[in-house]
Amino acid sequence: MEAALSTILSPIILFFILGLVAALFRSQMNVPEAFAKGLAIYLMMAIGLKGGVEMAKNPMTGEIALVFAAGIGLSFFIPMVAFFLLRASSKLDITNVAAAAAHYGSISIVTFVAAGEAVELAGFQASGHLVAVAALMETPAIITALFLAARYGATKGPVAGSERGELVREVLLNASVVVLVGALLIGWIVGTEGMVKVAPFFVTPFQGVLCLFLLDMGLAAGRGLREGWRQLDIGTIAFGLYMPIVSALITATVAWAIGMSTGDAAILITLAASASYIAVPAAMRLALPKAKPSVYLTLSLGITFPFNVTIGIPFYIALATLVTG
Amino acid sequence: MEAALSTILSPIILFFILGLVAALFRSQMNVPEAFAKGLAIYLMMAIGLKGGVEMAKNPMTGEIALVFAAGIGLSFFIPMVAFFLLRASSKLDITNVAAAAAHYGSISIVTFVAAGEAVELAGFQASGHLVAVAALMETPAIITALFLAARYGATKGPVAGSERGELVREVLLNASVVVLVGALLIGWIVGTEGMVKVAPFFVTPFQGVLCLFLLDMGLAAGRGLREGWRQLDIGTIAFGLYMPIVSALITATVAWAIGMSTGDAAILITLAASASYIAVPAAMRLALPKAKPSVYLTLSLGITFPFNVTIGIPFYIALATLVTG
Amino acid sequence: MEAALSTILSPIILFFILGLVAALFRSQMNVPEAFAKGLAIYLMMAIGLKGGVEMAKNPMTGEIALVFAAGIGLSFFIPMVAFFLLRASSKLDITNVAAAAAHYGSISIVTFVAAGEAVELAGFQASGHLVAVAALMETPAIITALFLAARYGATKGPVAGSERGELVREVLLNASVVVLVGALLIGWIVGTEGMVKVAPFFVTPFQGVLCLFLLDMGLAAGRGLREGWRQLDIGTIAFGLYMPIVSALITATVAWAIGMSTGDAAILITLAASASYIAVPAAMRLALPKAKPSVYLTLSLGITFPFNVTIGIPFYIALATLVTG
Amino acid sequence: MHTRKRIELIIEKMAYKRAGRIFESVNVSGYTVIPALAGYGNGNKWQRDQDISGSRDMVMIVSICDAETAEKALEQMSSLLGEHVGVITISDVTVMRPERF
Amino acid sequence: MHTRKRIELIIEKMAYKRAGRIFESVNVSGYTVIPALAGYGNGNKWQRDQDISGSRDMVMIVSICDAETAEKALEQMSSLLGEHVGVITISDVTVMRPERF
Amino acid sequence: MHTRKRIELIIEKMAYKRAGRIFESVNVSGYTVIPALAGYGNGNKWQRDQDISGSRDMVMIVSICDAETAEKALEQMSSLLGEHVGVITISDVTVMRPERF
Ligand SMILES: Nc1ncnc2c1ncn2[C@@H]1O[C@H](COP(=O)(O)O)[C@@H](O)[C@H]1O
Ligand SMILES: Nc1ncnc2c1ncn2[C@@H]1O[C@H](COP(=O)(O)O)[C@@H](O)[C@H]1O
Ligand SMILES: Nc1ncnc2c1ncn2[C@@H]1O[C@H](COP(=O)(O)O)[C@@H](O)[C@H]1O
Ligand code: NA
Ligand code: NA
Ligand code: NA
Repeated sequence: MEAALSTILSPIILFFILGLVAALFRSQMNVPEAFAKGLAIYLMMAIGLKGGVEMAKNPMTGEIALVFAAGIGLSFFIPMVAFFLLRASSKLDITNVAAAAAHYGSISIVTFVAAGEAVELAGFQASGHLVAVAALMETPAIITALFLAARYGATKGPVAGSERGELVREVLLNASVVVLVGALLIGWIVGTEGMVKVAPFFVTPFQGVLCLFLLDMGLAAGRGLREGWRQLDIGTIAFGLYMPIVSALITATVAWAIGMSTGDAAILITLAASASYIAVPAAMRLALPKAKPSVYLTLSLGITFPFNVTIGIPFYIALATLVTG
Repeated sequence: MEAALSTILSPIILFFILGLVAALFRSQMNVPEAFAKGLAIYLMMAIGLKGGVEMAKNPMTGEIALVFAAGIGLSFFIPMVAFFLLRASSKLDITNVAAAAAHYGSISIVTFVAAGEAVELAGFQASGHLVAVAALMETPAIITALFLAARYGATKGPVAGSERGELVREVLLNASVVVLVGALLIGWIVGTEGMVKVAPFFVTPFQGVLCLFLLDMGLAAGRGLREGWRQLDIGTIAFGLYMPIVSALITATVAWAIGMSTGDAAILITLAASASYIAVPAAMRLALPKAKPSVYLTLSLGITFPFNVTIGIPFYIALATLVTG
Repeated sequence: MEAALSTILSPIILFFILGLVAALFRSQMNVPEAFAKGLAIYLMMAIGLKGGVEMAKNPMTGEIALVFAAGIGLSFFIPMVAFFLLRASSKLDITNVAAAAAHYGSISIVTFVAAGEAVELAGFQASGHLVAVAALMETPAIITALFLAARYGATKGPVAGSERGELVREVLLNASVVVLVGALLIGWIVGTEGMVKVAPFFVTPFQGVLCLFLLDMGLAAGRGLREGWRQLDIGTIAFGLYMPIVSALITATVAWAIGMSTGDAAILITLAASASYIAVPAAMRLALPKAKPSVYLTLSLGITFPFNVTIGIPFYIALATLVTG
Repeated sequence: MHTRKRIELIIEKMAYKRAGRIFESVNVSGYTVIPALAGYGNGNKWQRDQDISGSRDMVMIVSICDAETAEKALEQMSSLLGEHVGVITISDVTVMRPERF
Repeated sequence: MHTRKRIELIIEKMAYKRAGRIFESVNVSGYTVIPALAGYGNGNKWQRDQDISGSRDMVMIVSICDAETAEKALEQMSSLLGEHVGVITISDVTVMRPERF
Repeated sequence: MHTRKRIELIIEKMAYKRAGRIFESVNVSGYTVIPALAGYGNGNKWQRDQDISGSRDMVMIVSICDAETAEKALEQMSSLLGEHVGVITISDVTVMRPERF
């Protein structure tokens, strides 16, 4: 409870709420796209470096290999659950359901960071390897979703003008995969010493940059929420709220089964419960162009993201404490 | 005198002068709009947070309430003075006069920050509450100006395609009001402790970011000056120089009357003497589209802003010392 | 050897390689243009300030005046060498040869910074005056190249719509000259004391920002390389590799003749060996519009820049040690 | 192949939502707003990256619609163009799926 | 003065490379892609600076070519427009150096 | 409803001020410059966010004017297009307030 309160009252979350409220009141303010994208690259570099340095300190163990496998497995599996639940609870067609499912199997790196902060505040420790897990969980979900879409007849042959490898490049070499994995490797190579010179840029101001970034996320979430409310049926909206909990429960079971530490479990649960709003939407425009961004973006950015960042994370930490305690 | 010199010789002002000179020599260099806007949001967050933390330390007193009232009152009143003076001294039509008047009643947040630096350098202290005063002074001027425009027959009914609330949203929920007020509240909620983690981003590098921002302001001011010189009559140009002094004198009287501290008085005088160049121009495009940006932007950005930042502020500090000494 | 390895393994170079590799694998990721341009302005401010502060500490001597003269002389002279070598080794027409020559006489400020880091790592010291030398070496090369183009009949009268002074403004008042020279002067005026307040922005995080910037440079270089490989003949590609070495050898001789310190010599050699990819391309679009960007950009950005940043710099330091030892 | 109208409205960026509402009120099937970078009119110039306030920015709005809708849009737009700076033109274009517009 | 065709395709940004490949396959001499800022269609609106994913962004592709090439492009494009959101129009224009197109 | 000309010039960004001066010299009432994002011509491609120098960027300049002015602009522009990369087209448009152009 106290942990929840101190999460909510951190400047980072307060700036998120500021953006959310401003957008709900229809403020026209925005953070320019080019600036926000630049910040996003900074954040991924910082996260990757930090994780890489941690990984260099703590060598890979069998236990961690299990977490890797769990992460990848969850990213493959969760879209199936999401697919059947959303099909049952909404009136959306197969294409939209498959596209939304892909988002929920993949992850949100900002939610990951917010969870990292909250976990530390709650007095737990998460290992650096989880950055790698996050990177690995970005894409498998897309494969499952496309498989389901094909299986249920929602895809045709390749679209006119499409090129072999175009989708694979978009999925495996998008900015977040390249920068996250690259920075992770670099952090791992240079280690603690190598970080000294770049820490004043990538470590010290990190939390502050996050405030600015979350202001923008709040604005985006608020706008998504306002639009979504008008356009989505109640079953779809409900999915945005119960799906993260379903993923969290599945993941908590896995974390319990493989005996993770509390900190790591809290992060893995959050990753599973989070939904993508940059990498997967881009992939969906190419792979399932008939799926509507207004559906999947409203769900992941307008409903699930705010839910996770405010209520979800404290709950996931509690859940992790329960299953690992 | 020495204070004036050390103000002029600070890196911040020197970068402003660099931009000004480059633009006067017709350099084509520019700071990309998206980047400059991002920096502006950063600055407002930083200013708001700082003010909020200060406010949390020093509770609201009757004295401060008086300053709030004075600020709001001045923002309502100064446009009237500006309106009649500009009408008398220039050949501009009513619409342009009203639009320019709105700019002079509102404030420039960068001038506010520059004054804050100079006041500190001069050995005085200004209270954090003045950030709130700045935010409160942004909009009343617009109301007065629109009232005057209507009174003198310069406005018709609503423009085709306009929407109820559109102007109110632009005026009350523009980026600078949202971010400034929001960050102020957040600073006030989290207090000194909460700031620790974000200070390396919002406090330590602040002065440096200001250098970059003022380089851009210098470029904008220089371009405004070059254009304005060709297009504006001498009466209009003169207004850009004497109006800040008129506002300063009015405000000095008020500061003396309510017995403000020297630091606070210097800041309030500067706020009153400064003119808006972002929020009010946007509002004027919606409310008085017939008013020409080349008039009001040249005045506020090309003439008054450079005047204030170089000569004005040291003078306002001297004035404040005089009336509060 | 060890120095070379530690250069390669610095985070800065590793991020460059990350970008390069991502682009070679056809990743579509990019750093938004507006953000990259903003960072470039930051870097030039930081470099200029640092150099200016150093200059204030170490007064101008006859020795340094010689280095200034050498830098200017090299920028005038190297394009001639480049012109005749490229004419001999490639099938390009005069216009393209002259345009490419201009790039090699001018300099790359990022290569300069990378060399500064490497020189320090190798245990040498370079003087702050070299920032001024870098700024002075940006433009003479353009004059030589235009002279050669005219001499060999590759230019006609002024293009329709062109304006007197347009080219001179582009060349002498472009962003990098204005910001570099301006910041140098400002650093020189404010000195060490004046820098205290802005150092947390311009000094401490500098290396980190460089990582982000070099990621973008790596992406640009990788794309240049991929395109160039298809379009340029082998003689042209070879020029991109041997020309920096030729310039380095010429400059090493000069450095030996005027008796420079090892650190200064390493930097001057690197400047001479580096090729412009922002200021000169812009000037060439105006002055020699028939020259193809795909030729000169591939050479300077796709071939010479990666060569210098990885292999070149360690070699130039070794060369400097040799001639000044 | 069928003929439809292409409306092109060059107007102040700050007023583009007003223009959009007018387009919506006459029931166009859609429109697309394109940012401008610089411009010249009546001896005055503006340039996007050189105006910190953005208050001189212009946009171009393009809408494909049928002749009747175009005429209605034009009528409604004339009062907006009495207040805001702008230029509106109409031209003939060939489209593929005429029922869409 | 000679008459040629101007193709204007308003299409999702994420699909512009697909459209480009189609243009290239019918051998247009060139095309230019212009970013949009905002748009409206079927009751839905989008705005560039307000969508963090960029997945609703549109662009306008303009290509000047001869009538025959234009027709081929149109044919090929119809299947792309069956999948992706887009509007394609063709109009007559006068050009200076007709051999270029 | 009156007929006027719409000039559309796609040209290198670095040369747009030269084109602008030519437009001004023939006394057009105005023009608007629109940035491009990417392009293709003669087998070569460029893309804005992928070229750090910006030296391959293109823009589109649109000017509405009368037939006579359009012809003059075209003549003057041909020498600019002999040096810089660009494509110029003219088409007929209907305008509302013909005296403006
Ligand atoms: N004839 C025209 N053709 C294209 N754009 C124009 C024209 N006239 C004006 N504009 C645009 O409208 C803006 C304002 O024009 P004005 O109202 O003449 O000051 C200019 O800066 C141009 O961007
Ligand atoms: N008739 C039209 N004219 C111009 N642009 C359109 C038109 N219809 C749709 N668009 C563009 O295509 C986008 C998607 O439209 P829609 O498929 O109708 O949702 C809109 O946001 C506009 O940018
Ligand atoms: N036929 C065309 N239609 C539209 N834009 C073109 C055309 N040809 C060339 N362009 C534009 O001009 C640029 C340079 O073309 P080029 O001179 O053919 O290399 C291309 O990248 C396009 O942006
Ligand atoms: Na997930
Ligand atoms: Na004021
Ligand atoms: Na060189």
